[in-house]
Amino acid sequence: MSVSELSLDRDPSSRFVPWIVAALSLMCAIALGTAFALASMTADWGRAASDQVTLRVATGDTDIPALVDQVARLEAVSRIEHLPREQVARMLQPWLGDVAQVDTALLPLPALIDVRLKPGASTSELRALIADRSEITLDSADAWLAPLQDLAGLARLVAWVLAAVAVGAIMLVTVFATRSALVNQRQTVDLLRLIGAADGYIAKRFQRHGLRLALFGGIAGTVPGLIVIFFATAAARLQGAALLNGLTPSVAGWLAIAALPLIVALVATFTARVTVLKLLRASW
Amino acid sequence: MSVSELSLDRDPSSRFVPWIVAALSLMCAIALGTAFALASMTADWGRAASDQVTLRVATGDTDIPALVDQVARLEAVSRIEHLPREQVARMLQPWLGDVAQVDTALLPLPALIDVRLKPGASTSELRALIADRSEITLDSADAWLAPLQDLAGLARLVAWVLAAVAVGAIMLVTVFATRSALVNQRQTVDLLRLIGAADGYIAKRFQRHGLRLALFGGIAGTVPGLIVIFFATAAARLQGAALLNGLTPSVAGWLAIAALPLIVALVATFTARVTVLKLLRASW
Amino acid sequence: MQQQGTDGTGEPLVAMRNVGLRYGTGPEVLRDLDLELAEGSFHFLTGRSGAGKSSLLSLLHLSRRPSRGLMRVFGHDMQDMPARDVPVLRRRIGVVFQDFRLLDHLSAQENVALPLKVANSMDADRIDEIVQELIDWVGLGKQAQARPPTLSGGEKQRVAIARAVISSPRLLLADEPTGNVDQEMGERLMRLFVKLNSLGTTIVIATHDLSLPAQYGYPLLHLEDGRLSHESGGAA
Amino acid sequence: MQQQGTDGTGEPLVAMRNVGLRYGTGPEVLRDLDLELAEGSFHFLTGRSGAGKSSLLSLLHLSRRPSRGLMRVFGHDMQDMPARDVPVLRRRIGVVFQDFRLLDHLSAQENVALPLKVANSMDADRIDEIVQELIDWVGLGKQAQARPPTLSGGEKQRVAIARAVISSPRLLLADEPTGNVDQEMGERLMRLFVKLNSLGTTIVIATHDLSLPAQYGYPLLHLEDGRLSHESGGAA
Ligand SMILES: Nc1ncnc2c1ncn2[C@@H]1O[C@H](COP(=O)(O)OP(=O)(O)OP(=O)(O)O)[C@@H](O)[C@H]1O
Ligand SMILES: Nc1ncnc2c1ncn2[C@@H]1O[C@H](COP(=O)(O)OP(=O)(O)OP(=O)(O)O)[C@@H](O)[C@H]1O
Ligand SMILES: [Mg+2]
Ligand SMILES: [Mg+2]
Repeated sequence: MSVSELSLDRDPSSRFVPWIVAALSLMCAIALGTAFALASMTADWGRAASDQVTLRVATGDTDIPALVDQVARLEAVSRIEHLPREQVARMLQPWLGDVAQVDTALLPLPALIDVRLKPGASTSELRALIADRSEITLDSADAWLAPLQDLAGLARLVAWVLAAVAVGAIMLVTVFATRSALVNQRQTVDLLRLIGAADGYIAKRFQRHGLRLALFGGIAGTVPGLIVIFFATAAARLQGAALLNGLTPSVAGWLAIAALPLIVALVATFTARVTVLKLLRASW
Repeated sequence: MSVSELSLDRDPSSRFVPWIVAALSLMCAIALGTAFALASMTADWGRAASDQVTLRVATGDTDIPALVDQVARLEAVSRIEHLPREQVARMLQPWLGDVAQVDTALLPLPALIDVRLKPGASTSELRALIADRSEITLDSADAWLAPLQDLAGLARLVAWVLAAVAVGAIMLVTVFATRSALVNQRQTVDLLRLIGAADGYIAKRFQRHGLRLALFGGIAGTVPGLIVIFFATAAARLQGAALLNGLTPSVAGWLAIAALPLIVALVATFTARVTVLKLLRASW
Repeated sequence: MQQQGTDGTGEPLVAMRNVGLRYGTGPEVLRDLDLELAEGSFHFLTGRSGAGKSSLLSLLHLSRRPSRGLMRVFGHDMQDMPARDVPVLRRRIGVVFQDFRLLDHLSAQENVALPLKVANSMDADRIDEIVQELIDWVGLGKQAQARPPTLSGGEKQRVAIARAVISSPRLLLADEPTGNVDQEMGERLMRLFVKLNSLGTTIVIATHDLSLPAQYGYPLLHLEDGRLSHESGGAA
Repeated sequence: MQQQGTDGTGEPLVAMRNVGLRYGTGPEVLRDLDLELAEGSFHFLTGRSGAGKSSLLSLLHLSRRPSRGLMRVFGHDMQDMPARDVPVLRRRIGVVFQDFRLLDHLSAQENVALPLKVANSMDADRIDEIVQELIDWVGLGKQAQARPPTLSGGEKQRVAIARAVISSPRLLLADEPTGNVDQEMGERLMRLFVKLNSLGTTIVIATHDLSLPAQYGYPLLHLEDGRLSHESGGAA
């Protein structure tokens, strides 16, 4: 004979609250995933941009191979590449047209040397090296990223707003679901008190109930959310431009999203306990 | 003496369902707004790209003013501008460095003529004009937009997914709220039937109740949503790059978002009616 | 006093032939019932606790279909009655439920007015008037605005009775209608039933209290082991 | 038979001094009550419908605080009783509510077991055993697994009585406990109360049915106009 004094499992809210929590958790997870993925993508851009510099040499009588050799020996440099003339021409194509076939005399293209620095290394050594050679300019690839950074930043903001709205809605649902369960069970609760049940005894049942609903809903929403984020970012990285290479949440980001059900469950348990005890304490 | 036979207004779900619907509508509105704004932004890019072509003239002995004159007279052309040499130099700066001070002989910059076509006009006239002049090339600005289009497309997809999840969740909430109200009111409904109320009489009351809740929730979520979209896109356009100029939903988009409460309300009314009648028809 | 069964002038108000009722897959609670209620008759329905009195009344007020057998109510065969026509029949039947079934969110007055409201055949002022009069009659003038949870047991019972008779039903079914009131009020309520009966309402009162039939002498319908036996009353 | 009031051996189980009760801002339903229930006494509480019988019982089982006056229960002053200590007192009081208040989602058996379950002072097997025995005694052996909505009025009432007495309370309060059962079962239930009383339980039975006190002869507490008068019983 198993006696569950409160028919909370048959409470109508039990049937749909978990699914609302699940839907909200799904949205929250996707929004958070988007925000985190965009964050690490732009961080990636920033890193790539600051780790990578370009030496532009106005063609004259500079000995390019010697320069490459010199730069490669610097401690801060991890890789160096002298871009072939065709590649430089291709990069300039949108602006100058097909310059590859144009006479070198007519359009003397600069030589471009891509230098990748060791992570976090400074450019000061490199700058010192070229300080007295006016035909060499050092470019870092910041300027052209600015509009993209703007756009990504905006998208990230929207994602954060959506995630915040979703979390707020989850808390709202939990509070109201508990109150609604308590109202629906008012007669049962009254009776239990009259036959001598202590407030804590009753609160514990609501608490467990809230925990179960929220945990279920949180997991049922977050797991598909994680899967969606994983595949969406993977697909974007595979078929999108190189720009999207960093589009995946960081490890901390993944963990933060995965922790969502626990947070939701804790909020629900706490809310249920406080709500019930407050309502019960009102009278004898 | 006013008799409201069903105490639906005192039904616990009445107290929180509108707020859940509001939160979901808010999310849905923001997501839709984002999707629509991105859509018109990229459409804008596309339009700019196809309406705008650039004539690149390898500098030689071409009479640029004469060419401009000639092109301006074409029917398809709405505006024409010969970009000053400084502007051309500035556009090339990331690639070639500060070429403005470089000797023209060393780096003979091409002349760039921006041509804006009338909306929808074809480039054939223009192409015919320059067909036999090999020093002039016609460029349209498509290639460099591709990665941005990719990124914007991805963001749009995420926005659509979120909007769809939100709409699904709203329907779910409506269905379950109606069922929950019906379960909570089971005894009242039974009594009403026993004293001779027809099924339609009872269904109408649930229907109205659902309509009110959903309409309220829909409006309470969509209005702030519209405001958020308006200010967020305006802010982005004001302080962002020129790229973001088109970042605002189209008129149809605004209307679609504003119609959200109506759609939600219709869904709710219909759901309530069907749910109630189905449950009632089960017996005498 | 009239006898149950068909009277000379027409067919009985309610007729049951060989009716049985079971709940779910349980045994038959009512078996082989044959019953005719003549228009204008008055019966007591007796039987021990659990004998099936309330169950029989639920058949009579069309809240349950019999598991087997034939039933005619107001001249209609209930077997081939479409569900949408049942509400109209129900409006001609008044019921006092054993557990009252008042709506807790409405005042006593609103509860009593409910059948008139649902039938939608009278304007609001007229309803107010009739309701007020009846409420006073059952001694609840002071509690007219009170909601059922704040009423005493006997007060609730009187609200339930007022609701059952407000629409002058052709058939009145009352389940232990005097179980929660003191003797004086019980007699007052019985006088109300007798008066309604004299105006043409057919009445069935279920009770476990054998002193009532003994006192009023209307014929008895007695349930035992799920079967019905007819006995004519004592006094009167 | 014992008289109400302090007996020689100790203080009364319940004592009220000058107690009044009003609902909200309404008039006082109970006024100037002075009452002492000696340990082991047996009283009938009578009064017309709406006289305040159920209200007085609600004070006695601590579900309501009096609006004024002093109350001592089991030797504790209720005025300065912290809310968290009330549940323990309530477990020593058994109540049969006029409207039963059974939990619809539990079986009859589980409803009866509830007080033992809440008190948590007995293992499950022992609970099952006691519950089964009592359920059989009130004649619900066959309905042990049924839920209240499927029980008849009298069956519900017997479940309510079984739940009230299952934990051998020191004080038993019953509101119209025989209002829905036939005479034979009514007598059986009264025998149960008498037996419990002889084992030491103090009992108060509210009823509008004056034949009960007449038959059993325990002293009467009579409510009229919100005031209490004491009368000693008839027979026994
Ligand atoms: N909904 C139901 N489902 C299953 N069994 C039921 C249902 N309602 C009643 N019963 C059973 O049918 C039998 C007859 O019940 P009914 O309520 O008709 O008795 P009654 O004569 O009205 O008794 P009482 O005088 O105690 O009210 C009882 O044994 C009861 O348990
Ligand atoms: N919760 C409440 N709020 C307001 N008034 C109430 C409440 N409960 C009871 N009353 C009123 O107090 C009075 C006494 O009610 P009570 O239930 O104590 O009467 P009773 O003697 O038990 O009557 P009965 O024999 O009809 O059950 C009644 O007039 C009733 O309307
Ligand atoms: Mg019954
Ligand atoms: Mg009472």
